[in-house]
Amino acid sequence: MRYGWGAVLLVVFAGVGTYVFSHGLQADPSVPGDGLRGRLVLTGSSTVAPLAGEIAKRFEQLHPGVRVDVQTGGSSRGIADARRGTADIGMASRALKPKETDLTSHTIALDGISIILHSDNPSVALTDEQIAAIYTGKIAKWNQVGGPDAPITVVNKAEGRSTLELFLHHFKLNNEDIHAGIVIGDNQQGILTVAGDPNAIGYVSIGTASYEVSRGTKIRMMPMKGVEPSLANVRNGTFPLSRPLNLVTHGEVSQVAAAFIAFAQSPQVHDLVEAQYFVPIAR
Amino acid sequence: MPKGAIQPAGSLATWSRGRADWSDRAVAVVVWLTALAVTGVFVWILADVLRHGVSGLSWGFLIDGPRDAGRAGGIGPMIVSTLLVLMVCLAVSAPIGVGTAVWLAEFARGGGLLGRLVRRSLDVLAGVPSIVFGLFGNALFCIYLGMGFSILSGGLTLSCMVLPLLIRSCEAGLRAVPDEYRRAAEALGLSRSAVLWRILLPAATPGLVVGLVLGVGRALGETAALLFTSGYVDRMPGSLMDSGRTLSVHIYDLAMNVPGGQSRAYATAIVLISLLMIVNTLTCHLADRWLHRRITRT
Amino acid sequence: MFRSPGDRLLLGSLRCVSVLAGAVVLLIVVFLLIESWPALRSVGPMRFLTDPSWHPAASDGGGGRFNLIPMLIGTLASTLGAVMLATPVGIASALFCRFYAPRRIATGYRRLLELLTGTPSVVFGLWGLQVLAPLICQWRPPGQSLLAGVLILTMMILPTVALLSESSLNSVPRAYLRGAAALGLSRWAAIRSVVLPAARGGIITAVLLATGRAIGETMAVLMVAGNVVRVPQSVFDPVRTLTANIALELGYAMDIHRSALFVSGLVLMVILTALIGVTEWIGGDRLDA
Amino acid sequence: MNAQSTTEVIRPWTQRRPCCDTSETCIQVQGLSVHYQGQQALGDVSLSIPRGCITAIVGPSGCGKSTFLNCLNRMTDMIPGCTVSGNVRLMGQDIMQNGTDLISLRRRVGMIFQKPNPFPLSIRKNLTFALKHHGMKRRSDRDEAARNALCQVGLWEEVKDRLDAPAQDLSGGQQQRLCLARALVLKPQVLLLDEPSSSLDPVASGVVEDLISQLRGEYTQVIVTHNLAQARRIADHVAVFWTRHGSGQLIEAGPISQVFDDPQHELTATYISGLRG
Repeated sequence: MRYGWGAVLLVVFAGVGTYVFSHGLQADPSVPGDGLRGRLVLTGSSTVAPLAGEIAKRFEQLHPGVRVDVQTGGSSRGIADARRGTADIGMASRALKPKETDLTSHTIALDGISIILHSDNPSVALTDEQIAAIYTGKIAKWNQVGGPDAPITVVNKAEGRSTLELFLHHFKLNNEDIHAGIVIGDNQQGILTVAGDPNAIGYVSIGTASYEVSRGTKIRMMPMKGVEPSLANVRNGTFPLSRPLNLVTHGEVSQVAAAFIAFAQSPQVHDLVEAQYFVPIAR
Repeated sequence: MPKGAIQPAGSLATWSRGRADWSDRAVAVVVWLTALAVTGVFVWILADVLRHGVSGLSWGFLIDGPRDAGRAGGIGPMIVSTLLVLMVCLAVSAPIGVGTAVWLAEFARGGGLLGRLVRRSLDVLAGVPSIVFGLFGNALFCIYLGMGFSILSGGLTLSCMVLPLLIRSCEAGLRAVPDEYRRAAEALGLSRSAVLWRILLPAATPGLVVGLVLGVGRALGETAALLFTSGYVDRMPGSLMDSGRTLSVHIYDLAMNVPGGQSRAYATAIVLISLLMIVNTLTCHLADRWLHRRITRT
Repeated sequence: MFRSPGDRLLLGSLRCVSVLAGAVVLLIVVFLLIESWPALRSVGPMRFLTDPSWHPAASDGGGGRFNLIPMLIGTLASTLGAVMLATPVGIASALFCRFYAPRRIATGYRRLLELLTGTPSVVFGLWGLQVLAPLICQWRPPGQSLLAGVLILTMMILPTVALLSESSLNSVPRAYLRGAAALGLSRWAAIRSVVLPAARGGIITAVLLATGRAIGETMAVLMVAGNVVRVPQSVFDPVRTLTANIALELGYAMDIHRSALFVSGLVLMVILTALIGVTEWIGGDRLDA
Repeated sequence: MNAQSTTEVIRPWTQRRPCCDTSETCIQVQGLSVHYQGQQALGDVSLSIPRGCITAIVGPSGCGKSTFLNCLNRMTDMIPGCTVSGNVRLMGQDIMQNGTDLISLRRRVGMIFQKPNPFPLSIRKNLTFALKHHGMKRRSDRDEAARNALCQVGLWEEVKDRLDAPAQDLSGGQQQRLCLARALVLKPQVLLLDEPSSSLDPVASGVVEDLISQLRGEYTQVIVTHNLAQARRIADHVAVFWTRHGSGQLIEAGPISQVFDDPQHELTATYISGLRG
């Protein structure tokens, strides 16, 4: 019976724990503070999510009565959730489209998209036309653009990512025409993929890429139209492929949500924005 | 006892000494080389995980919350979320699993349409890919039942996933109880409930425990089903309705979405593998004990 | 048979619980059907097989395109490859543990395999992405490929094949071994002629169970297989499996796209049920856990 | 059961059998001791087994009879933790040496177990596959050898129409005779029989016993039995084992008539008179 009691205890423990946790440990309503109370749900872009998570943590510290849940997904999901009301605030790593006028966007940071190569790749710079040709398969070897005699591995993003949309929009491409060699989900997978393949070309968030470059990962960011992809150039607006990171709301905004958005746009979070290698907005 | 001195189980490496025919030699070489290669590859993987991750391990890593999107700080909330998800999973699946096992083993033995149907559907359930559990859990618990991304949704989804494992193991335990017990109890005029509580369940608990432990092992390593049910929030959960990130989801996020997250991902993997190792050792230990008890009893 | 009302209550509640457990699978199928209904209705089942490509979110040219065939082939190819590799290696491992290794080494080897059955798939995936794929890339770019997926899957299902095969080797009666030894058969002759035929049922079940795991595996394949929706021409081409497709796009999918992903979940269920049918038809033993 | 029809009339135990050639020793055992995990199971046994004869090993349970038998074809090697010391010579050749070719040893020394253990194969394959592994290339040769062996054990008529049926479908007695045939097909010099008829019904047991009797002269047979009447019926020589000081020992050996009619050792005397054991 030794195991018997063990098993019974285990199950009882699990049951009691379940009960206690579902009832007892809600956020204490009598906390001191500025009276802000409630729960915010943020969903959307996986690029924004880590930053939003950090901002949320600091916001919770300032307002103990508020809980902020950050879920990832994608920009389009964030926008749809905000519109449906599933989320209080959506996150989108792109500007709103013309047909999304029912929503309001609140930019919290800027980011750019950089073309990245393996650090051993000698190709210096490619024109927009060459990049478009590479992505559509018209250029299949590096020696056609002055590199070594090796096939090009085109790294593309999976459907639904706003990074993909922005990239396509900038190069005036159609996703169906892209001749991808590898399709990736998130930024970091793209970095690891390019770092592992000397013949790869990919595109990721500048923030992500500069962080990895600073840590010695074997990737290199490629200038576009002669502009070096750097946070400084994103900040001063000279880098052509940049985008805002937005919080998106629909209709009337609750007091808590408004406070959170104001906080996220305030200089109080600039250190967090920079720690994630994004560009804080000047206000 | 010379006469019964037959080894129970183990290697037969001592089959034959002396000259063996060439095919036996050749096969021995192939088998040894295969085993060496497999060991080599697996040790390579484990060594890589250790090499990248061990520097990140510390006491603070186990209890602190993550900072800087997981690049700094620890995994305390993830451990708590993982344990909470497990708790919900066990609290739901254990009673259902045991009940079903008892019914299948004691009341629906001969078959019967219902028994056959239940058994067949459990077989299918055992093979359902975890991502499909994710789809299902997302649709049923998160959206239809309105639980949202929460530890509750994750735990319920996992409990569906480990149910077949639990039922099979517990049923095997019940079947190992000798029929004499049942007949003797019947002859004493005991009710079926009394037989169940007093005799069958105690005898079958080791099987149940093995099933529980195996289920925990499977649940701990699960990523795909939890990504869409228990969510992504890396804060210390305050209640079961909160979203909570489990260890395996954390590893996935660090590896795929956080720049510079790899070493932390590996460190988290070490924690998770150690947890699983403890669970595995426990399983082996219990299974041995159980086997031993069965042998000494019959 | 049931004397007391307590007994009737017990039986009644047990039956309810069992029906609940059995109904989970039904519930899964129902939900998959409900969620995939919009796509099945507006797109029609045939277009999942005949469309020119998989571009579910395309907005121009008459909406999305929903061809699942390349991913179906990707799933089948990676599974088949992994099973074809893992079966001989797994059986050799089982033989090693049972017949060739000294007892201590056999125990150690078994522990290693058990450890690996419990290792989360993301760990395999991360290792494959950082170590294996670049290695293959040096040989034949792009590295992330069907081959990488097959190799990672092989490592993941190998412990299953090996451990379950070993347990079925263990259940071969020792009398057969003694009989074979007494006839002066060498170890290999006894294994080939007596042990393997006697353990065949268990080994087949082990392989089929491993096949199920390989089909269902998601994260590791997503991380190493390249995920391009195209029918692979060689093992060095990237593939996307059905499971990877769901994991990759579900978080970003809306409306018909999301519904189409549930259709691929449904397709997976059909494959799995067929596999279980085959298992029962071949008549392998029911394996516990 | 059709076993009865195929055998000769069961002979009464009083009927004497043709004498075997006792002048030549087939197996010479000298100072044989066996330990299991350091625990002595068999202590210092010396015995010579005459060629062509049937030697019965008798004694109470646990006295090391089977252990002794297992030493004679080194089946003890398959038991981990089992160490054997001493000297066993088969036709003058020391089989306990390290370099002994076990495979050819076991071809020369066949073994029948207490419970029939046909392989889960067809009847034909049970008989032929060992031949195949031992290098008999032609299928027709193997079938011929199988047929001969089946005739030798009186099974041919019973199974000739279903050689490809699973061996496990046969009755217990038939299975045991199949196992005997499986050993005979390799043309061994020695047959070791470990209580070959104790798990069979009386009729089948009689059939097997008769078979053993008939093989006298052709093969050197060593049979372990609990059944003293059986030993008396078929054996030419008998060796009595007993447990003393926690391990099995040989207390008396000799021609059957001598041991049974005029036992030298008092334990033998009481054992044989049925008072103990």
